[in-house]
Amino acid sequence: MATIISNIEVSPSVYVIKVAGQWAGAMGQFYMIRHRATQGIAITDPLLSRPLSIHDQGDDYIAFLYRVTGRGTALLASLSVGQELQLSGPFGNGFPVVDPSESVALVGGGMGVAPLLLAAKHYRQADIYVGFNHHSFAVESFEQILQDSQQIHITQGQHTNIVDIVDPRLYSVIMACGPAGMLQALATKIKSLHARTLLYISTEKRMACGIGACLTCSIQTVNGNARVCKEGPVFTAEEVNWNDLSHM
Amino acid sequence: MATIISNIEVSPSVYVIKVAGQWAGAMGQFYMIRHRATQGIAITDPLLSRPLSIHDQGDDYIAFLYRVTGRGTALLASLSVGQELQLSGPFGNGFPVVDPSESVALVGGGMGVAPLLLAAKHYRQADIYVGFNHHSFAVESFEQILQDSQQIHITQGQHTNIVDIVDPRLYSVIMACGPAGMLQALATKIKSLHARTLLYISTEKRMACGIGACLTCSIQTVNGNARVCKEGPVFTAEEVNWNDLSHM
Amino acid sequence: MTSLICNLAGVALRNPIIMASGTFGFGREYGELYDLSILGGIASKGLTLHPRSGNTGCRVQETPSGMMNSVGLENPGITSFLENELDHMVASGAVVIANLGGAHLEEYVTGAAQISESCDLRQRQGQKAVDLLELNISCPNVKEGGIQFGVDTEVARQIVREVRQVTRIPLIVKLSPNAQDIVAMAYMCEQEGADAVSLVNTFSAMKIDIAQRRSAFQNTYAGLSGPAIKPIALRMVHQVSQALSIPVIGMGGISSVEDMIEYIMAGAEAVQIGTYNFVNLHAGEELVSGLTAWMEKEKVQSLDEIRGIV
Amino acid sequence: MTSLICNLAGVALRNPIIMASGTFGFGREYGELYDLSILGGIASKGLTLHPRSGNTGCRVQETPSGMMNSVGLENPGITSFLENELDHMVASGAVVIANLGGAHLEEYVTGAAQISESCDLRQRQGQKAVDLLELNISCPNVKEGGIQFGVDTEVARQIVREVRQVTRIPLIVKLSPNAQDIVAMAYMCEQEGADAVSLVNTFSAMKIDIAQRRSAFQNTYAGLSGPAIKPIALRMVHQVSQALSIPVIGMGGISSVEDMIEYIMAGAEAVQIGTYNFVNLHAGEELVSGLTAWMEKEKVQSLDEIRGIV
Ligand SMILES: Cc1cc2nc3c(=O)[nH]c(=O)nc-3n(C[C@H](O)[C@H](O)[C@H](O)COP(=O)(O)OP(=O)(O)OC[C@H]3O[C@@H](n4cnc5c(N)ncnc54)[C@H](O)[C@@H]3O)c2cc1C
Ligand SMILES: Cc1cc2nc3c(=O)[nH]c(=O)nc-3n(C[C@H](O)[C@H](O)[C@H](O)COP(=O)(O)OP(=O)(O)OC[C@H]3O[C@@H](n4cnc5c(N)ncnc54)[C@H](O)[C@@H]3O)c2cc1C
Ligand SMILES: Cc1cc2nc3c(=O)[nH]c(=O)nc-3n(C[C@H](O)[C@H](O)[C@H](O)COP(=O)(O)O)c2cc1C
Ligand SMILES: Cc1cc2nc3c(=O)[nH]c(=O)nc-3n(C[C@H](O)[C@H](O)[C@H](O)COP(=O)(O)O)c2cc1C
Ligand code: FES
Ligand code: FES
Repeated sequence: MATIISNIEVSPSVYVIKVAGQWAGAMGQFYMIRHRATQGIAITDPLLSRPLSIHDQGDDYIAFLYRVTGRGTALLASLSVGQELQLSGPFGNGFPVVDPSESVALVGGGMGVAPLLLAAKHYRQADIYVGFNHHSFAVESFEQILQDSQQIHITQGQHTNIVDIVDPRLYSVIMACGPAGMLQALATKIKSLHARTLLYISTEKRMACGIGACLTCSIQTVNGNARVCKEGPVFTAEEVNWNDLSHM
Repeated sequence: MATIISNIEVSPSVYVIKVAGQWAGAMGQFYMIRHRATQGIAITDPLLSRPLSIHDQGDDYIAFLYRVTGRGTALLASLSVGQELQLSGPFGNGFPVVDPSESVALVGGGMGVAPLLLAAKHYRQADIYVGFNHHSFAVESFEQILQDSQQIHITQGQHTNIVDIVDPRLYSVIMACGPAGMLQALATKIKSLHARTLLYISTEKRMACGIGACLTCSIQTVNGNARVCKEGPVFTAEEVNWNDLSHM
Repeated sequence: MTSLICNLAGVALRNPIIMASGTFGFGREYGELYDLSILGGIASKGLTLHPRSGNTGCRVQETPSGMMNSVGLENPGITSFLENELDHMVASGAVVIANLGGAHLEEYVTGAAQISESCDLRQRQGQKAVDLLELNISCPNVKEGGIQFGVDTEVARQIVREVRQVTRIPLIVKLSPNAQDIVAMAYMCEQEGADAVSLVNTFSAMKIDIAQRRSAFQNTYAGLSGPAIKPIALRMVHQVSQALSIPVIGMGGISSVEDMIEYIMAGAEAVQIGTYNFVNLHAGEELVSGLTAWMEKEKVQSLDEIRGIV
Repeated sequence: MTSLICNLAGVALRNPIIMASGTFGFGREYGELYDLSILGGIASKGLTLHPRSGNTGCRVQETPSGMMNSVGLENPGITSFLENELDHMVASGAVVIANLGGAHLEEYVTGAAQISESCDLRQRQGQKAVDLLELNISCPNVKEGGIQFGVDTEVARQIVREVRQVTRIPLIVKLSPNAQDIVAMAYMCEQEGADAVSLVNTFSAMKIDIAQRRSAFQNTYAGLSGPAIKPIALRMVHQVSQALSIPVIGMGGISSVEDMIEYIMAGAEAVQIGTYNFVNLHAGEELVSGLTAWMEKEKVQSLDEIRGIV
């Protein structure tokens, strides 16, 4: 159990929740989060934990950036400071640590920005591209850690697309997170420009256990099935089956 | 939905919860209470509402005195000021309004004191007998409304029994609430002393609807089945079947 | 204009929302809370030929997202229903469904005949009567040692056949999810002339009071209802809808507009609301207005557009 | 001294707590979280003769107090299990149960024979092997158009009989709650020489994605598990325990020590924990220590004192 330090709406229906404690985890990894009303009272609805990427970490806290999309996240948003959460993790492979000589871009669409903050803290030189359909969020957090304000590029509104403003030829490695359609568009752009960029994508799939035991999060890859929670959530664009990724 | 004004532990595992609003209800009636985490999020566990007697009422609040005995009451105890509850009521018949010339006693055992406060507010001249196995609670609330401190009699501890200190011959009407065993002991005492006291008891039975539609709270009476939530919870000792009352 | 009207064996319902038997009494109590005429229909508490006082001991237990009940068909009997409750139900303005139980074959048949004759008489006198008869075949057969009638298709066939013969009131047969083969059971009802089937009744289930080291219910088993059962009930409604040409009334755990839509998309002509009436005393009115709102938002003009689409 | 030891067909388990097939992989992942040797047993992910990649599309949906899965028996196949997983499972120290599935009769029989031969060989070489074989008869029979083997007693009889002939490994038959008559099914298993039965597997259930107007699962139906089903599963375990003389392993929704006690009081020799492993990744260790604590508090020295007491 972990105590909530803050739970703030940073944009309509988008929250940052901070939980006390020293929590392990690397960029691109996630936690399984469950709301138990009170220690010792077993509440069976909602039943399953929800996967949320690590958004930020400090010596005495961990933070998640989440959007209210259903019952679990709505419940999460209803919690106040001092209440408790069940956190398990960190799980998943996370984003790769590449050689400092590589030129890296981080590309996020919507909630896809969540895991990129930790990546930006690691890749301080990386260019950052973030796109929002409606309101933006988390942008200041990126700005605070960047060495140069020129590093961050933002699109906003339904008629612009973050992929349009990324020139993959400038980067040897791109790490991206966002809707499956956006990720595929980025992969297609790399291909059509004959760029030699290596694209890593963070994928999503419904999960039950989060640790690799239940096989409910399997996706098809060129090497056979892979578990998003264990071999993923980060895969290279080359290995995934885009059709399969569009199913939740 | 109703907002919680306060929720205070007044004795180990015993709480008084105050809810804002002008709520109807008479002595001995009850409300069905359900904890919905947040407006609009349907949580199906726990599913059913819990019946709680009206403990106290004011112009802008209603109060319930409850003991944590299971999941529903534990959840209730975990709620904080500002959170919301679903309240439906008032339900049930409540304690009778008898002629001011009658000499009335109110007898409560343990949580059975809960509905008696409102009755004491009505019967200002009544003698009050309250017994507790362990810690006492709510006693000051009674003291505050009494005209004479001699009116209240208390027993405390597992070796004393509130029934022992009630002399039913002094009263033409007794209204009592508490464990079935205690109520039956009181009825037996009245009989064995050949007292002509009319004994009203407030009964408990598991409920689903609280309004008389589901028949899960039926008990046997001399007039056939009766619904604790509708014809009750207050019955005369004469009409109930003690055997049946001991089943929850 | 969106229309919610639905049709069960020639009986038009204002909307497909029916209050389930045993969860709505005869409508009196809920009628104090809201106007019942907005409902599609009301199924009466299960009736038996003679009054029954029901089961002793504990009658209800909460389970994870569900509840178990062992009311044991407490009811005033058919005669009292006809005399004291029917007028009131008719006056509610909703379609009136009489739910009929029984402990043996003759009880069902005699009960159906009594309701039927009394209703014929009322109609000759120009009074409205029972619109639909819902035959609850889940009752334990006391003559056969308590086995449920609704488990074995051939045992149930006899009841459906004989009841069908004694009444012209449109007949719904209410199926038990404990049936060995619910599709065969439903198909039998269609063959025997039922006008519709409704499903599901409660699931046979158990809860043990570990402190007392005995079943929480005196009858050992009791009936499970509520959201917990919805996924299983929905599957059954889907299977039965695929196999039948008469209308199917779906129920089991419905607690939201979305739940109703699932049942309708699975093929249900109408739905029944049971346990949710306890969780939300205003369930009926909220679901009726919620369904209208949903249809307007989704630009669905008639439920026929989505019925059985899955 | 309280003793939790329990006995399944001559195999002694440290305690009656077994991790259910498909919810614990081959133990590797949970083995990183706690010491598996404290467990009574571990049932492997369902194995088939050949590797299977499982179902496409959505594989899990949450339901009220439950979940539905449509993993579709994704597994590495028996050969890979024997080569890559069995040693690791044996090393865990818990009793090893191989769970066997199949899409048609021959697949079951060939699979059972392969496991059996390989285990005989291991034993001749002094290596520990599979302790118990758990035959999952709930798989859809692809040759018969997808009907579940475990629904009809006589269809299932053939599998149990033929598998029994090819293996001397103690045989548990895992029953489907979708069986037409679960008591008859269980009794058949006893007649055909099964050493134990386990129940229940998941309930056939449905969830409709109303926005997409189609089933949430590509296979239309999927399997319901978790606390929602516990009351029904417990009733089935009670019924089967009353009818059989071989041990019964109970499961379905167990999420607490009290739930385990209910199953044991209903007659179960051992219990399996499925979905709760997902809800609480430390379920296994917490339930083992919780059961010991409960027995001490209640002064129950052996579970035999309470087994089948209801
Ligand atoms: C590895 C990973 C990391 C994620 N990181 C974040 C993050 O940092 N911020 C954020 O806002 N969201 C993130 N998501 C998505 C997030 O898990 C879902 O939005 C959330 O589970 C929805 O829960 P709900 O109860 O509100 O929705 P409901 O629709 O009520 O949930 C029902 C069930 O479906 C599952 N589900 C629904 N949508 C998703 C989804 N998109 N992905 C996975 N499961 C889903 C739920 O977990 C639950 O089991 C991540 C998903 C994955 C797989
Ligand atoms: C008319 C009436 C008035 C009551 N007034 C009060 C009061 O003022 N203060 C107070 O502390 N308690 C009162 N009770 C008892 C109170 O309703 C239960 O203690 C409470 O429902 C327990 O809920 P739980 O979830 O904590 O327990 P659990 O055991 O987890 O509840 C499981 C189910 O059993 C029911 N249940 C369990 N115990 C009782 C019980 N004693 N009576 C009725 N249902 C029960 C619950 O409502 C629930 O449906 C009253 C009961 C009735 C019938
Ligand atoms: C307390 C209670 C009493 C019931 N009594 C009857 C009955 O008399 N006749 C009947 O056919 N069904 C009866 N039912 C079953 C319901 O009508 C309905 O089929 C079942 O509860 C499933 O729907 P639900 O999950 O929406 O409650 C009863 C259900 C409950 C909960
Ligand atoms: C994700 C998942 C996968 C499962 N896979 C199998 C399987 O391969 N073989 C099997 O016999 N049972 C399988 N089951 C059924 C469980 O072993 C168990 O019988 C069922 O889930 C009921 O128990 P529970 O309610 O504790 O989960 C699976 C269950 C789940 C949830
Ligand atoms: S969520 Fe269980 S294997 Fe990935
Ligand atoms: S609780 Fe439903 S009739 Fe009393």
